[in-house]
Amino acid sequence: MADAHDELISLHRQMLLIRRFEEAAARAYSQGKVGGFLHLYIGQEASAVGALATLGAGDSVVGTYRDHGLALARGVTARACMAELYGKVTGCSKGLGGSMHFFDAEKRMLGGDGIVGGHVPVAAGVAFASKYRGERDVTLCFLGEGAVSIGGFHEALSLAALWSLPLIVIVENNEYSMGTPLSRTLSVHDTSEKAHGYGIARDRFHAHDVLEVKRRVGEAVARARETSRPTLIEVQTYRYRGHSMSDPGKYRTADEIEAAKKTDAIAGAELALRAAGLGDAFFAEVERSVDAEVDDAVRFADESAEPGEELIEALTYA
Amino acid sequence: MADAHDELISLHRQMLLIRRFEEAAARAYSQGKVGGFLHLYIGQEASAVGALATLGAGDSVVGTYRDHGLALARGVTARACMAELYGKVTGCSKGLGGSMHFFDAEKRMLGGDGIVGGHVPVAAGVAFASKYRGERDVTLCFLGEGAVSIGGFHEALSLAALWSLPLIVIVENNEYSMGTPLSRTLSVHDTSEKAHGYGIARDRFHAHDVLEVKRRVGEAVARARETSRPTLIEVQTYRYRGHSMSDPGKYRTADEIEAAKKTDAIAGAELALRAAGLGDAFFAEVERSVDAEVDDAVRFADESAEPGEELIEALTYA
Amino acid sequence: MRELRYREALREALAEEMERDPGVFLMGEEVGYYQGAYKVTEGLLERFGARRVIDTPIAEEGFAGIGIGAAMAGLRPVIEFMTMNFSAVAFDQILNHAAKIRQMSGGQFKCPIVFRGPNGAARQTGAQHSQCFEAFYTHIPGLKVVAPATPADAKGLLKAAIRDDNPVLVLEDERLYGVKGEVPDGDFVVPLGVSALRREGDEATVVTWGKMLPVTLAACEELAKEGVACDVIDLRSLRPLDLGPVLRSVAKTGRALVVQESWPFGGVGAEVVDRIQREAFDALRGPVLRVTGRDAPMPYNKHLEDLTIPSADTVARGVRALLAW
Amino acid sequence: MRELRYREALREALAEEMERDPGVFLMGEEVGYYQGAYKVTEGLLERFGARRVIDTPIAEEGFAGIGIGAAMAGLRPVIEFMTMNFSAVAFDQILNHAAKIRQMSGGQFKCPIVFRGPNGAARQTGAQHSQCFEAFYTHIPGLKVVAPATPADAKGLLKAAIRDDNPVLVLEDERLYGVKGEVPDGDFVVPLGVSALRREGDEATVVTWGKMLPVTLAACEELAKEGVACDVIDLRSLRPLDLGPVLRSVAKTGRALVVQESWPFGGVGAEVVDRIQREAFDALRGPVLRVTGRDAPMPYNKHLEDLTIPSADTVARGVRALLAW
Ligand SMILES: Cc1ncc(C[n+]2csc(CCOP(=O)(O)OP(=O)(O)O)c2C)c(N)n1
Ligand SMILES: Cc1ncc(C[n+]2csc(CCOP(=O)(O)OP(=O)(O)O)c2C)c(N)n1
Ligand SMILES: [Mg+2]
Ligand SMILES: [Mg+2]
Repeated sequence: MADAHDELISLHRQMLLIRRFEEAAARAYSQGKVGGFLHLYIGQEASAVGALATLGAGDSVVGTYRDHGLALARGVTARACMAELYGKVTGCSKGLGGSMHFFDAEKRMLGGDGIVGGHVPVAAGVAFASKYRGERDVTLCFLGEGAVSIGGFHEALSLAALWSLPLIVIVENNEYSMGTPLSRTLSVHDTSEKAHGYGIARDRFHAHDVLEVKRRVGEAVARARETSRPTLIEVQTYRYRGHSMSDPGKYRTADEIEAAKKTDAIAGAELALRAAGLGDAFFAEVERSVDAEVDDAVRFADESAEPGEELIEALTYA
Repeated sequence: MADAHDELISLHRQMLLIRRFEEAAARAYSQGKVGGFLHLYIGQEASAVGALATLGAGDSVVGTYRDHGLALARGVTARACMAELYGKVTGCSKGLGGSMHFFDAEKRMLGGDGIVGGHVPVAAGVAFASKYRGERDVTLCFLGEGAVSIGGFHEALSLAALWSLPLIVIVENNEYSMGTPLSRTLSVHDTSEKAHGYGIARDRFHAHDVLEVKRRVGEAVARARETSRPTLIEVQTYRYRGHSMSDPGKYRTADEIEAAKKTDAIAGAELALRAAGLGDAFFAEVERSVDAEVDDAVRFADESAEPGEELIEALTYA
Repeated sequence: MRELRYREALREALAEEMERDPGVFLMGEEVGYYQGAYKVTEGLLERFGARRVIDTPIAEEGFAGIGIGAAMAGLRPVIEFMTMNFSAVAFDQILNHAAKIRQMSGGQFKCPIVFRGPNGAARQTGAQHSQCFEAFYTHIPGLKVVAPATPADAKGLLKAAIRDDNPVLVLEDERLYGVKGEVPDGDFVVPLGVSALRREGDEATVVTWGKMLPVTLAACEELAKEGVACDVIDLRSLRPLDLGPVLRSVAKTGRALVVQESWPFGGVGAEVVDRIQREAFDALRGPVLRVTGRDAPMPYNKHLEDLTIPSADTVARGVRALLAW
Repeated sequence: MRELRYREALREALAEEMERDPGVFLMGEEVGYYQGAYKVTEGLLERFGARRVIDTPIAEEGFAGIGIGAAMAGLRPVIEFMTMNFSAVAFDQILNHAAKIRQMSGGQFKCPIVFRGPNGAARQTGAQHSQCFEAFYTHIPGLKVVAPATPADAKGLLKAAIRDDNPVLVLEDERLYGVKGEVPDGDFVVPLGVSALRREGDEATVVTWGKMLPVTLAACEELAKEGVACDVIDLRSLRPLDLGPVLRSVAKTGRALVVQESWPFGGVGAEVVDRIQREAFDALRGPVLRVTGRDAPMPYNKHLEDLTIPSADTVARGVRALLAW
């Protein structure tokens, strides 16, 4: 169990990094250093962190506009992420993408996409390429529960199922699509039930426990790697913040949010680690090191240069 | 049973009319009197005829490019249909629509659509309007099994299910999407299983017996009328002709087609009527009257005027 | 006359038309309980109820198509795209259904539907969320397209759009939603297809629409101080296009500049140039010029975004280039 | 040189590029077992196998997106739309993904993908099946668009498109598939962005592309008999657009006509007019004129369809209108 223990230490830190990173991003947004939309992942960290812990270097990840957690969990540096939010040329998309468009070719993070559902076929294409080449890599695609009504989701699943593509589609059900609760978005309660219509494997679980997320996503990843068969997974989660920074959040109560925080996965990981013998000093050190990493990222972003005008046309065509 | 008997007589004649009409259309096509695409419905007649026999005057029908049978079963005259194929101003779309775009406002036939899946949301909108107005009318939407992978189908079903729209979606599974058999189009065998993913009612049956089609579709129509709930139905059928007139049909054998004809619904209806006591004289008379109707339609189409040039702009905007 | 914000003017138009005609309903993402992503529809759910103010799932193709079907069945849907960018997933419905139903049915069905939402850049929302859609939609026969630049036009054109028997795209602007302006009282309707002279001057004719109107007016204000007075014409309707005032102005000035936020290749700007040079060739002292958005996806970085969208400065430079001819 | 049909030339390009580069694959409806709806891909399944010649279900958004993802991952997909009309349901993928991946990723990913299929009218296929898509796609920065008019260009431009590192739309034409022409032997590539002078004459410059080239050449043949000799320039690439030969010609003739099948509002024709009047103003004796498809959805009726698409007659009339100026 030493391995599981070490692993949880690592996953806990990753989750904490995402949270502190985004808290800093929110502050920077309020200071006008970050513009456009900013969709925070706070509350959902265990989903990306647990899921991505199953991947190898050759695997790929594709997500939505709510992509900071994904990028950080994938190992994109906090510096590159924060600099992107600041629109700097040192950002993971050279400051041209912004919050919704985090990319990292080396880490095989293929966006960050702003069109609901639009990235699911693209993710299927990345999975297609692995299979075409006879490689055993898999692709993880994240989307919100609000995205399962859109055509792109359906077409991508139809094709992934028919062609048996090594694609794991993870619906992060955070109960809201902007201000609309699931009950007014979907005629079914459990989005993973849609898998039956495509004849593919499904799973559904809470993201309270990051190790459980890893274990369950790991099953799908193994299936995809061994047999190249796709899986549809619903991860039940919750976002503590508004849809984006401009969301007044009137559609839910403070009580509801507080209730959700009771099963916070970072707190849960901390509890588990404390039960395994780690104490205040350890957690203080983690907090310190995470804060230092975030502070460094903020400083880096602040001090970095803006992209030059010549990039506008240079990046339009290859 | 006198009613059922009379009804079968009527349905048998409708099916025969569609078949003879389309045989005449195919001849006209070969003579160059009909242009563009011509997708014949021959073999599938029991589907439209049985399904539409359940409707009242206020109900609506929306279909694909394979729409002649639908229009005739809905009571659009053979004259108006044939004239449309001939591109004449007396056609059901004034000769501007052609084979794929049969419309009749009075009969509430709202196309005839050439974009696979594109008409399903439109049909849901017609159903929406009935519900919005508090009327009890229902809408029947026909599509091929090749259309269930496309986004429009999914989005329309998602919305119809969520909003409980009085829509019956009938997938005519004729085993081929152009030259592609179902097994290479879909990862599931039974398209009506998709209903589970939307939490709506489903049904699936063969179109060998037109009365059975009527009975089964009738259940869905009654449900939609009473409770405004949608249903997804797969009707198993077969087209005897190619996808369109230009299809060489190399993807299937003559034997396969002959085997399918063994359960021909027109022949089946004839057998049932013979068992009920009708004889050669009766059927000869039906053939004669149907032929006369088709001949009249051909003559009418041939003699009708072309639409005038002034219609081009006049029909672009209302 | 009252002062209203652009978004309030739109809201008034919606409310008045819903009051007037029970067949008018509103459908889109977050238009109801959330009060509208940009608060255009605030209060309408409370006033008209969930039957007529309908929150949708994210399924633009689906609900655009539902609007089209409902319009064919005699209702008058107003479909909100949260932003016009998301109309791209409903493109087929607009191109192949809304625009063609009337013609394909030999005139038996019409399609009185409005598609509305903010068009163009917001602020730093990046490549997928900053696009101008007028080039796409004006190209399509069967559609009408308007781009109100003022609160009064926002109200008047939206009302006209709802009453029109054809599909009409109403291209609003997030950057204009908070702008105030006078809006006439009462049942104020601005007919589709009538452009407006916004400023007068003899030196040059400047043609624009939407968010570029205030930018152009600011430029011309500056130019006036240098003694260069321009006619500024706001097209308002992009299809049908009313070039009467433009041609009259060019007959006077002999010089024309088109100012557009959208990408340069083709589109409304090129069409306006084509028609001016065709119908006022002899009046022209030099070529018709254009100031356009840069030919690139919108960058997120603020500085690069500013360089990509025309500013009062670039417009003024455009006018000076005209005069230098 | 051999004579090949346009469809055979396309097929040769596909086969040669698939031979050359194992990352090139073909995907679309009926491209494999059925041998292609219009037989462009005939024999390729047998030759390259089902791994590289892939029949798809009807899910254009899905398989366009799969192509884009595969391109980002380093493959070179060639996506066939059975006709360009069906690209409308994949519009978002092309506009918001293919065209923007490179920029949004700060240049880390590129998207070397070809979307190809027949564009424009077929014969009496009606409003939804007869559309020209060049106005939509040329407007979008990040895309390239070509429209080969001859078998040689069909081969050479398709090969260049497959080798290009950007998304390229190859607009073919059903009415040209059967047309024969000489195609150079060997690895024949026509660079993107180079237009071609097809016929010489001093009276007027006629600019066109795609199916309208043979129509225009026929018109100019007739006009030549009347003593009116025209330069005819085939743009071939619509984006990037090479107007060098056009401007050189206009400098000589002083008169220009653009001939396009597509709808008149905006689009490539208007862009060409805009650039000619801007860059050759002093050379022009009169306005640049256009002959276009009629501003209406395509009617099914044969006679009305003929009136909607430009013919050699209408082109000749256009040239005469130029000369009358
Ligand atoms: C096609 C499209 N339509 C609408 C939007 C606007 N939009 C962005 S996010 C969002 C809600 C998505 O909710 P969900 O899928 O549940 O994901 P979450 O934000 O909860 O992570 C909407 C409506 C969009 N980006 N794309
Ligand atoms: C969006 C779109 N893609 C492709 C086509 C071309 N197409 C027309 S019919 C057809 C096959 C449809 O098969 P199916 O849905 O089974 O209906 P059937 O023809 O068998 O009645 C195809 C691919 C189209 N019309 N629309
Ligand atoms: Mg959500
Ligand atoms: Mg079929």
